[in-house]
Amino acid sequence: MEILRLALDNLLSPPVLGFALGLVAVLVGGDLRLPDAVYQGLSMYLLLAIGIKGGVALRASSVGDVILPTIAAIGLGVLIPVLAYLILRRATPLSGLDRGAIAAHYGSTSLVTFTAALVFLEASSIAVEGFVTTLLAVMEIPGIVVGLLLAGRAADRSLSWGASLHEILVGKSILLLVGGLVLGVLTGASGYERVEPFFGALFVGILTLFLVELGTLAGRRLPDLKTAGIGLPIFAILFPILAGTMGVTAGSLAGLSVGGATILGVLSASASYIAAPAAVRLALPEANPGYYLTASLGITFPFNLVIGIPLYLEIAQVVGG
Amino acid sequence: MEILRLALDNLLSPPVLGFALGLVAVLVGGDLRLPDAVYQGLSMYLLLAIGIKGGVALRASSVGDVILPTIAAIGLGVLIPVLAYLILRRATPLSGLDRGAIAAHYGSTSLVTFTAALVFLEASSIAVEGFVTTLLAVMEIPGIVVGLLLAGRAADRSLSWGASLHEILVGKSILLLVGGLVLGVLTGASGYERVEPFFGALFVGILTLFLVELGTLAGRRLPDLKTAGIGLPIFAILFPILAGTMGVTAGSLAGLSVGGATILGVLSASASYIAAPAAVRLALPEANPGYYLTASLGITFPFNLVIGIPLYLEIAQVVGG
Amino acid sequence: MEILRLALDNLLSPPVLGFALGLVAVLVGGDLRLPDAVYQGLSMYLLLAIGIKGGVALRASSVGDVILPTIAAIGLGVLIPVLAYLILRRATPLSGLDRGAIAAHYGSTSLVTFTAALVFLEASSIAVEGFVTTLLAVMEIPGIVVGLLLAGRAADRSLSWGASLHEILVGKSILLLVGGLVLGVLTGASGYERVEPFFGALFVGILTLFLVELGTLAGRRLPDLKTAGIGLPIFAILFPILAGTMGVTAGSLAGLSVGGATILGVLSASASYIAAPAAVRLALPEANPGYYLTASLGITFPFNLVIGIPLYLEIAQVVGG
Amino acid sequence: MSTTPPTHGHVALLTIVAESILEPRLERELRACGASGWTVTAARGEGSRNRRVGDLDGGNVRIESLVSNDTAAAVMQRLADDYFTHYAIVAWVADVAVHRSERYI
Amino acid sequence: MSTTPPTHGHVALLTIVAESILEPRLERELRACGASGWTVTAARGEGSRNRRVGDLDGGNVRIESLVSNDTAAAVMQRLADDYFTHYAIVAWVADVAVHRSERYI
Amino acid sequence: MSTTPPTHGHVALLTIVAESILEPRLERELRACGASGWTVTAARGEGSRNRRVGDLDGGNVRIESLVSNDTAAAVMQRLADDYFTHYAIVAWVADVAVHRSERYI
Ligand SMILES: Nc1ncnc2c1ncn2[C@@H]1O[C@H](COP(=O)(O)O)[C@@H](O)[C@H]1O
Ligand SMILES: Nc1ncnc2c1ncn2[C@@H]1O[C@H](COP(=O)(O)O)[C@@H](O)[C@H]1O
Ligand SMILES: Nc1ncnc2c1ncn2[C@@H]1O[C@H](COP(=O)(O)O)[C@@H](O)[C@H]1O
Ligand code: NA
Ligand code: NA
Ligand code: NA
Repeated sequence: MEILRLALDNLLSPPVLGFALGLVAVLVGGDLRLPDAVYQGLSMYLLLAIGIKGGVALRASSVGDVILPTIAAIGLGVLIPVLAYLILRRATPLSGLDRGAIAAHYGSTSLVTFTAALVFLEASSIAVEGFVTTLLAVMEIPGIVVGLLLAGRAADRSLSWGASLHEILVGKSILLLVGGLVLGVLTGASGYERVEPFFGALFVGILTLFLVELGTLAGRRLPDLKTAGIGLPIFAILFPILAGTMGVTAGSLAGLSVGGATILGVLSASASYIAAPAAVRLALPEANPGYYLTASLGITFPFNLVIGIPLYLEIAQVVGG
Repeated sequence: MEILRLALDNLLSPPVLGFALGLVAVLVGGDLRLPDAVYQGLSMYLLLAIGIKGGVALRASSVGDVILPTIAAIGLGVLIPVLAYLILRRATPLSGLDRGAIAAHYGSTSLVTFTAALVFLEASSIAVEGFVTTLLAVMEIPGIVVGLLLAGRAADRSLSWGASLHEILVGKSILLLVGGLVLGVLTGASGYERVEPFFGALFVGILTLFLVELGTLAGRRLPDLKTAGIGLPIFAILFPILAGTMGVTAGSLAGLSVGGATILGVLSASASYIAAPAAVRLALPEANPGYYLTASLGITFPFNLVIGIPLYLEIAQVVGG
Repeated sequence: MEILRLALDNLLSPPVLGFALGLVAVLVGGDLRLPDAVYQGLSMYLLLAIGIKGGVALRASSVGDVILPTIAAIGLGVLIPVLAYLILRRATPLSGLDRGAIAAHYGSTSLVTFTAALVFLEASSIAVEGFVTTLLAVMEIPGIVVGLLLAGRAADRSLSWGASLHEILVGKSILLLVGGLVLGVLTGASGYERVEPFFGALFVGILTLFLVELGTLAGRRLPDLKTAGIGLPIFAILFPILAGTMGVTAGSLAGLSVGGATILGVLSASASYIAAPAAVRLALPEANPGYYLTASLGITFPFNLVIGIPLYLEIAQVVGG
Repeated sequence: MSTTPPTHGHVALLTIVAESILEPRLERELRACGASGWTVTAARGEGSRNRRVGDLDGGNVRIESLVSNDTAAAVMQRLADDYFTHYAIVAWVADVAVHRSERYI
Repeated sequence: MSTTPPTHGHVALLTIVAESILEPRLERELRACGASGWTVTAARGEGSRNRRVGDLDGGNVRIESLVSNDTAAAVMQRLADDYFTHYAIVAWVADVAVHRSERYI
Repeated sequence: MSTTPPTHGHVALLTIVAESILEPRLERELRACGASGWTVTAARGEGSRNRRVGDLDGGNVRIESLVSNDTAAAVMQRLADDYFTHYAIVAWVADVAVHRSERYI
């Protein structure tokens, strides 16, 4: 079967193997973390590179093509955390506060999962609309806001919004992503050509290195699983499938190609582990990182990386074919 | 008009847009600084890459071609700070000490402006003599020395030379630039070929990343503008045009091509923001960095990057054509 | 003569010139060290890149080809430190403890020497078996263990093995090298193709930058030479020739090609300056780093880099031709 | 042996170690309580709770500030009120001698 | 001017600077002697011996830990027994004020 | 509760925070005044003047040195004479307990 072959290809691709390497290193008692400064530098590189590449492609898109998918993305960004919050009430004994915190993570998106999906689709020769990076940027924030609102209501207290929200909006992620997009739109294909050896050709290799680090971080989260009960890991696997299917379907309805719908599925299914943890930690310090980080980084992230991405493609092919 | 098209191309080139991104980030309250270690690593990369590339090209130059331009460069390195010092006396109410400090900056050169000019000329398919990197190295120090001497005379005190000067000469900038030159001369084209993917192909991309950082630093300097009075910003724009014209003319007279004369103009017009600040800070601690850094990094640097470089090319085409 | 031409090519190759640059910088009172975080990041890159490339090549090797060379490598890993220990007793007045410490270094291997040899052979168009990286991994540890055992016997005390050995085995070097090998085997040529621009094309350039740093470190060790007596520097030059010849011969007998035998010679001749110092420092704190680091990093490393590598190739051509 | 070095006055040296995400907030607290400056170094650490998310964005920060005793006490009180319970944070105060203590008080 | 800031108790602040290779061992020693947490920063330095190999792997580490006086003394004794002689290491103990000193004792 | 940990002697711990460009000079001053070693960490900070150029080359350094009280006083005097006025620099001295204080005096 085609899908199995793609899944296997994905499993044996350097980025996914890099993740496995980092994880195994933790299990045997080692530690393959990059130095902090290098990790931060690489993550700035990834954001800027994704942004620029998206911007160059966006330039070629007509506004008409972009509108419906963008509306779909915002709608998913609001809907998904509400759904996550409600399902977690059934599936786990967690407090409303912890459920809101988790919902904020699943409402937002994961840059690296998105990136790995692009790399996967490219390797599978499946075209993707240029403007999907815009969808990534658009979906980063709303889910976090909704999740925090739910948690705030549950905790029956007002949140110290001002600070946290401003800190996210002018945080490095959004600035680099949006800045890269604008840079890409302005410089166009001829300008991009000259930075392609850096921002383009190196991309998969640097992503591989980066995933070694993420594997290490995910590995460190695994011990926390024991304290979280069985409901949370189940949620962290089944919920992405649900959200991913919703994303793929919405994408198809909004007119995206098979590749584009897959990406919207990936964005919906993925859980943030950079912007959301920071925001949640500041606004909801009482929520337990042992729950939200373990679920998003320890389970959902590797699940999407290995199984989710080819699965959403398969769904997109069925839905959109 | 050809020059306007080139200027627009320059404005929309990835490095210049990267600078703008860093600047805008500061204005909206964000911060896109690279981690310190990465910034230092990248700046070592740029120096070494420029040096090696220059050395490979230098190998092909005859000594006869190099002599006159080198003498011109040294002459400019002495003349420009004196001129800056005298003009600042008319244009601003600054003390002799602060004027000497500023003169030291304009007498020296800016690696990144030089680099951006090379990238610009390459993109415009204009040839440049291989040995211009030698001129960069030659012009780095004399202007600083002259500026410090002027300030020392004004302050009527002797400077603690020994330490500062030694610290500059064996500082990383000079060592990497000159070391890279020698390395390039020795390894030649066949050796260079094997490191070209790293030192050559990545150059424009890494420069872009580096300029994001410089945009941030420049943006942080802007508030200081208010306290400096109107004379200084005017100086920081008009003086480079004067010095750049002198550089272009001297270059033409010394037999440089249009591209080479443009580069000598750029070297003359640009103000140091690495070697000079360090030397001035050590030798003239009373001078106010709010003046010299704001002028060189906050105004002259972006001015040259966006307007100056194509302007000096236009002048070189008029003078040398 | 062919060998002289190769040696000269090697001497003027960017990596060797980079080493010289770092060394000269120290001699003139400067310092070209990379920021710590960058140095560590680059060294992780080199290990992983070597591992992956080796793994991709290993996939094409038959088990039959690998067995004999592996046995030879382990044998050399045990024999070399014993030999070093005995010879040092004749050649120097060092204590058994210090001799054991040095033996541990020469029993293990140097990643960068190995890497430089690969780059050299590639530039000389001499083929190398894909599995030589396996030999590197196999030879890293046994020599250290034997050296420590000899020192422990001499000092008549038991070592705090447990901790030190575990710390080496799950240290970053081994994990990245072996992890990279496995990653390369699994992803194969088609996966490697996509990360080649990062892990392949950049390799020589990054190695050059890395060697600037090592040159600095070696330069700092040179003053220690004075206190060590004349026996040690002589040992640090002659012993590698002996061990290298043994390695080349064993490699030829084990069926390796000229290129492969050269590499086994290089592995035998090279002295560790990362894994061994760490292990020795922990297990034998009384041993003087002024001896073992100066010998391995200050003398043997540059000797192999400049003279040893082409020499072992010449020997391999004589022995295997 | 005298244990008080002969300089010109004593002030409090307040040191705070916290997950790095809190840095901007802590600096606002310091300023609000009257500190005129501080020094920040990057750090990592282990503690009894380990509830931070700092792994993901740069570990801990170590902030130290020369302040008057009153300012030190005020900051400590702010930390006790709003931070110690939920965040990964520790703080301590030492007595140190400085040149021209007026500058910090 | 009172030199004791008005917080809730005094503990020992033990600081150890050592070649980075020793970090895991020192953390084991700290834990064994009763420390419940510590903060680590990267450092470099110069000393009278300079026998470390740290140049090659990241210089020194600076570990500080709030502990009881007994724990501080026990760790110091361990260092004197097994570390000071052969390794590049220095350590000192200061007296500092903390909020809720029970937490560290 | 005794506040003096039972170790073997007291020395001064001098800490200097300054723009990084000054590091070589400060180390020369330390050595000239009798310090036998020091530990350096990278730092950044805010102060009342902010006149440094350190942004461009690596922020501040934080140098700490165990010294005799006399050395601490001598260094402080050197700083007051030549550094405090024009450079971005602060310094303080604490009293700490060490093992074998003779080593630092
Ligand atoms: N006893 C201690 N001494 C020094 N630093 C500590 C101590 N306990 C905790 N820390 C620091 O405070 C951070 C948070 O501690 P905790 O909230 O207990 O996990 C740790 O990461 C350490 O950097
Ligand atoms: N007097 C001192 N004050 C502060 N730190 C010191 C002192 N002496 C040594 N050190 C630190 O301890 C490390 C080892 O010192 P040593 O064993 O004397 O070479 C040095 O690299 C410094 O970081
Ligand atoms: N009150 C303070 N406490 C701790 N560090 C300070 C203080 N004031 C200034 N600093 C440090 O000293 C540097 C220079 O301060 P200033 O000269 O006041 O700008 C700052 O960047 C801080 O790192
Ligand atoms: Na999502
Ligand atoms: Na100039
Ligand atoms: Na060897």
